[in-house]
Formats: sequence, C-alpha cells, structure tokens
Amino acid sequence: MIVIKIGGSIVEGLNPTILDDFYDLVKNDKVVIVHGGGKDVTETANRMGKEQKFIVSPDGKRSRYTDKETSLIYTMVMSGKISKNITAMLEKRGILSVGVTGIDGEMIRAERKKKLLILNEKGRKMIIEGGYTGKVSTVNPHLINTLLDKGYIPVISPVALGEDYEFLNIDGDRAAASVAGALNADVVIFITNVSGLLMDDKLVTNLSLDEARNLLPKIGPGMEKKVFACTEALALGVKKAIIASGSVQNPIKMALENKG
Amino acid sequence: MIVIKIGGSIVEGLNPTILDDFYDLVKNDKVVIVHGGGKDVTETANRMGKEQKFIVSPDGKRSRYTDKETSLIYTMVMSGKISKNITAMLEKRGILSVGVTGIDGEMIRAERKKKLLILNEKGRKMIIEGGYTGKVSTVNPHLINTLLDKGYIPVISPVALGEDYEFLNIDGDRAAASVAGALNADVVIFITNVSGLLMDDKLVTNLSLDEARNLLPKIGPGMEKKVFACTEALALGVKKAIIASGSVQNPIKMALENKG
Amino acid sequence: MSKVNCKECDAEITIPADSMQGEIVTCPDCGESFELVKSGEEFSIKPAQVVGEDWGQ
Amino acid sequence: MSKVNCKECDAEITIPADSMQGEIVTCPDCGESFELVKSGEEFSIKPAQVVGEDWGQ
Ligand SMILES: [Zn+2]
Ligand SMILES: [Zn+2]
Repeated sequence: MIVIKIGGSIVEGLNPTILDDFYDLVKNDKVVIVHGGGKDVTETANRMGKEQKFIVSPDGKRSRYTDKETSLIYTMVMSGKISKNITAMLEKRGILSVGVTGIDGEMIRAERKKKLLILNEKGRKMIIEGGYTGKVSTVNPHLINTLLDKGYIPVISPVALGEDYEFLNIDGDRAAASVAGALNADVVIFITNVSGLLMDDKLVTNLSLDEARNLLPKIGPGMEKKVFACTEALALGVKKAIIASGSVQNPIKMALENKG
Repeated sequence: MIVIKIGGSIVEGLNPTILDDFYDLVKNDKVVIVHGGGKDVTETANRMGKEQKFIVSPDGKRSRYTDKETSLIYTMVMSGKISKNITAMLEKRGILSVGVTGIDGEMIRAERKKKLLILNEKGRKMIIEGGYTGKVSTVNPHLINTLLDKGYIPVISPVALGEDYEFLNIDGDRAAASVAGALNADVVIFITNVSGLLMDDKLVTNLSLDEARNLLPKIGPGMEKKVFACTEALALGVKKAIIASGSVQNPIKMALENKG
Repeated sequence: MSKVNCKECDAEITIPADSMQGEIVTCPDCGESFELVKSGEEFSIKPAQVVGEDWGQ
Repeated sequence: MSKVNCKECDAEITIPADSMQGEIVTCPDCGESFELVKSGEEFSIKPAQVVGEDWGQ
C-alpha cells in the first residue's frame, strides 16, 4: 500500500511520466492519492470577489485564513475542480479512480481550531478566531479500503468534517500522513515541485523518525511542513516516508528506487 | 432499490422531514440519490464573471448553453458544492453517504452533442455548436453497487464523461432515469418543488409508459422533462416511476404510499 | 433578400436579408429543411444535419 | 501607553498605545504571557489560551 501526496495539478510542475508510474504501480500495489491545491482555491476565490487573507504563524509559516465562506469555496474547488481533473486524467490513462473527500463516508474528522496564534502586521503575537481550519483527529479507512478492494484508486481531497459537520480546511501533507497511518501503508511519498529535500546539495530520502526531527530546525518553512508530515507518518507506523521531486522523469518510480 | 432525484438543495423548497424519510428508508432498502442544481451553477458562474447564456429549443425548452469553461464551473459547483452539502446533511442525520459524479469510476459516459437546434432571437430555427452537453450513453452501476453493498448512500451529480474524457452537463432527471435503469431499480422518484404533476387538479403518480407518453403533449415544458424522464426509466425496465412534491410532510414516504 | 434553389425539388427558397449562418430554411414546395451557409455576402444551403435537443441542466 | 499588573508576579507590564484586542503581552519579570482584552479605551489581561498553529492549505 502506497500513499502519494501530489500538488493541486497533475500537469503543472509534474513530469507527465508520473501517469506511467501510476499505471505501472497500480498493477501490483494498492495506491492512494492525496492532493493539494491552495493556489487554485485562491484564484477561484479571488475571481468570486472573495479576496483571500493570509496569516503568518509566530514561526513564519504563511497560511490561508479560512472563514466560513472560504471553507465552502475551498471545499468546492478542492473536491469539484482539482479532484475531478486528477480523476479524469488518471482514467484517460487507463486507471479507474474515484475522487472523495473527508466528508464522504465521514472519512476524515478534524478538530476545529478555536483560536489561532498569529503574528499581526505590527509583528506582534496575537490570538484570533480560528475559523474553519482543522487538525485531523481520526481517519476512518473503511471507504478507502472499499474502493481499493474493488479496483478504484481513491483520490482524496484535504477537506475534513468538523464536530458539527462543518467543512474544514486541513493541510494536504498532514492529511496524507494521517491517511497513510490509518491504512498502515508501507510507504508515503510527498511529491514536491522543488527538487526534493536537499541538504548539503544531497537529496534526502528515507528519513528515520529521529533524522527527520533533527532536520526540522535546519530547513525553510516550505519544506519543513513536508518533513513534519514525514515524522507524523512514521510516528503513525508508516514504514517509509519519502520526499521527492515531481519534475524528474518517472518521479514515483525513481523515489521508490531511491534515485529521486 | 430506490433512486430518488432531488433538486440542488436539500433545504430549499424541500420539507425537512425528507431527511426522516431517508433515515427510515435506508434501514430496509438500498437508496441512491441523484441531485440537480442548475440555479446554483448559474449563481456561482455569474459571480465568477462568467455570465451564463441560455438557449431555447424549437419546442420552447430553455437550457444552459454549456461552453468549455461553463462545463468546468458546472462540474465544480455540482460535485464540489451541492453534492458535498447534501452528503454532509445526510451524515448529520446519521446516514453515511458518498458524493460521486459520472466521472468517478467512469460511471456515466455520454455522447456530446456536436450540434444543437435552437430558436434564435429572431424566432428562427438555427444550428449551433453543441458545446459540452451530453446525452447519457452508458451507466456502469459497479461503483454505485460497491458503495451500496458497504452501507453508503451514493449521492450522484449529473456530470458525465465524454468520449475524450471531457466533462459534460447532463440533465439530472434523465440521469436519474438512466441510473435507475442500469441498477434495475424498483422505483424512481422525481421530487419537484411544484406540487406534483397535476392533471385536472388530480395528482398523477405511477404512470404507465403509455399513459405518460400520452400525457406529454398536454403539459408545460418544466414538468414535461420529468414526465419524459419517467417514460425513459420505465422503458429501461424500472418498475415504477413517480413524480412527487417535495414540499409536503414526509414527501418520499407519501410518494411511496401514493399519497404524495 | 436573396434566393437559392431547393436541392430536393429545385423550387426557389427566399432567404431573409438578416439571416445568419446556421439558420434553418424550409422549402415552401417540398417542405425539406436546409442549413444556411454564408460565404462573404452570399448564402448557399446544405442538408440540415440531424441534431439532438439540449437536455442539460 | 498604559500599564497592567502581571497576574502571576504583580510586576508592571507596559501596553503599547496601538495595541489591539487579542495581542499577546509578556511579563518582563516572570515571562508569563497574557492575552489583551480591550473594553472601551482600557486594557486588561487574561491568561493566554493555548492555541494550535494553522496548518491548513
Ligand atoms: Zn423543395
Ligand atoms: Zn510576571
């Protein structure tokens, strides 16, 4: 069982041979895809006249501020646009797939963050209303296993159900880690649009939990999130976590052969 | 097996007791929901600055002109907004459900209409490019049965895959008829926001195929589409086709008891 | 106003001056329908392709 | 500029004039953090609730 996290587009920034990798992979293994796509959400929201606001965490991470209306647009774009495009692209390549979210079958439940600690424009720490962002609490793998058993590749959008059945924006990398953990996956691969996790110009893959935790303070916030997701997946019992570049030839095959 | 076609919203115009009906129904029967929601598509498209155009068929039916961009917005709103709202609403009522489209598992394939015959502004018949509207060619019930067997209520959005894996706008009523046919359903119920199909002030339900075909010329274009979908479902072997008002108390229960 | 001859019975079919490419004209004699093709200011006719109705949402 | 007293050690905490409701101030003496509450033009402090970070997309 392999869980693969990709960005919001299977065409943009990804080597098209990734479709061949999927095609070959699904012949012998169970494959689950988790996608991202924040950029697409921002574009559609802006076009709808709902200007997106971004907040900065005390340690410098920038993220969307998800109010109620944004959570609905987020859900719509993730599950109605990005997911369906990926699904159709896979099917065109001969891979039957089904796009689902954490809402479907109550697959992913998350806890809504009541309050968030941010840095405001004056650079001061400040507590604001949490909005509709969540931290995954449980992943029920039943629907995913049902689809896999019948030969469908699940394509999962990072939307979770909150306590009151509200839609929550959850981080795609961490969602992939949680899903991989719940499925007892052998491998989770985080495909990036930068060229892998480079340390001293050497690509870092197959981190052990301790190695990854040690790396965390040394890298920038963009990659940090993926390394953090690696540590989460490993802590949840996933055997291997890989961060790999999507721009190389056969990115998944290479990552699995440790050549990524 | 019961296929139920509802509008785009489970709250708007529908008696809230329909959720109780679903809850009771799924205990003893397999239930499949097909939804509509053209109004929502138009609202979101307009908000995105993509003004929707409508065309009129020679016999007076008004429908959306679906160009490429509209087909993507249509897919996004249907499967990412309406479907997820219905799914979450059902789950909040204790009914596990999964929102899918014809794209997922290549469930619904349709033939794209290359050309359309319309009435132009001068009232003359005219042939235009068909855009991204389709007529259902095949429904593969495998995904639906997979979900039903595992206890999930499928909520189906009226989006089909074209020959080139493009997304096609298909009519929700006819999609419900085709799905019911492919599933060998016992009953298909078309829930309307008007008070049932009234002929001579008497509610018409349980039409035979011949009765329905005879009715067709006598009714207005809005209801005509539903009666037509009834005839299609019956022709495909569905045992019973019902048009029922959604505004009454327990609309599905009433319809099945012939009191709708 | 221009005129074309029916491809079926050769009768004259009148085409209104404000007609557009794609409009359907019907022969007054045999009742056959044709699709208008405009090239420059000239109209010609071709057999009307059979087309479905739009049943989308 | 106004001042409040730390709920932990009673030391004086200075609040910048342009502070907003929700901002976090830290006691210079004991290092404890508090959340600012504004009522009218007056500031008071309350224990800062433990909050998570935003990890959404
Ligand atoms: Zn003629
Ligand atoms: Zn103090």
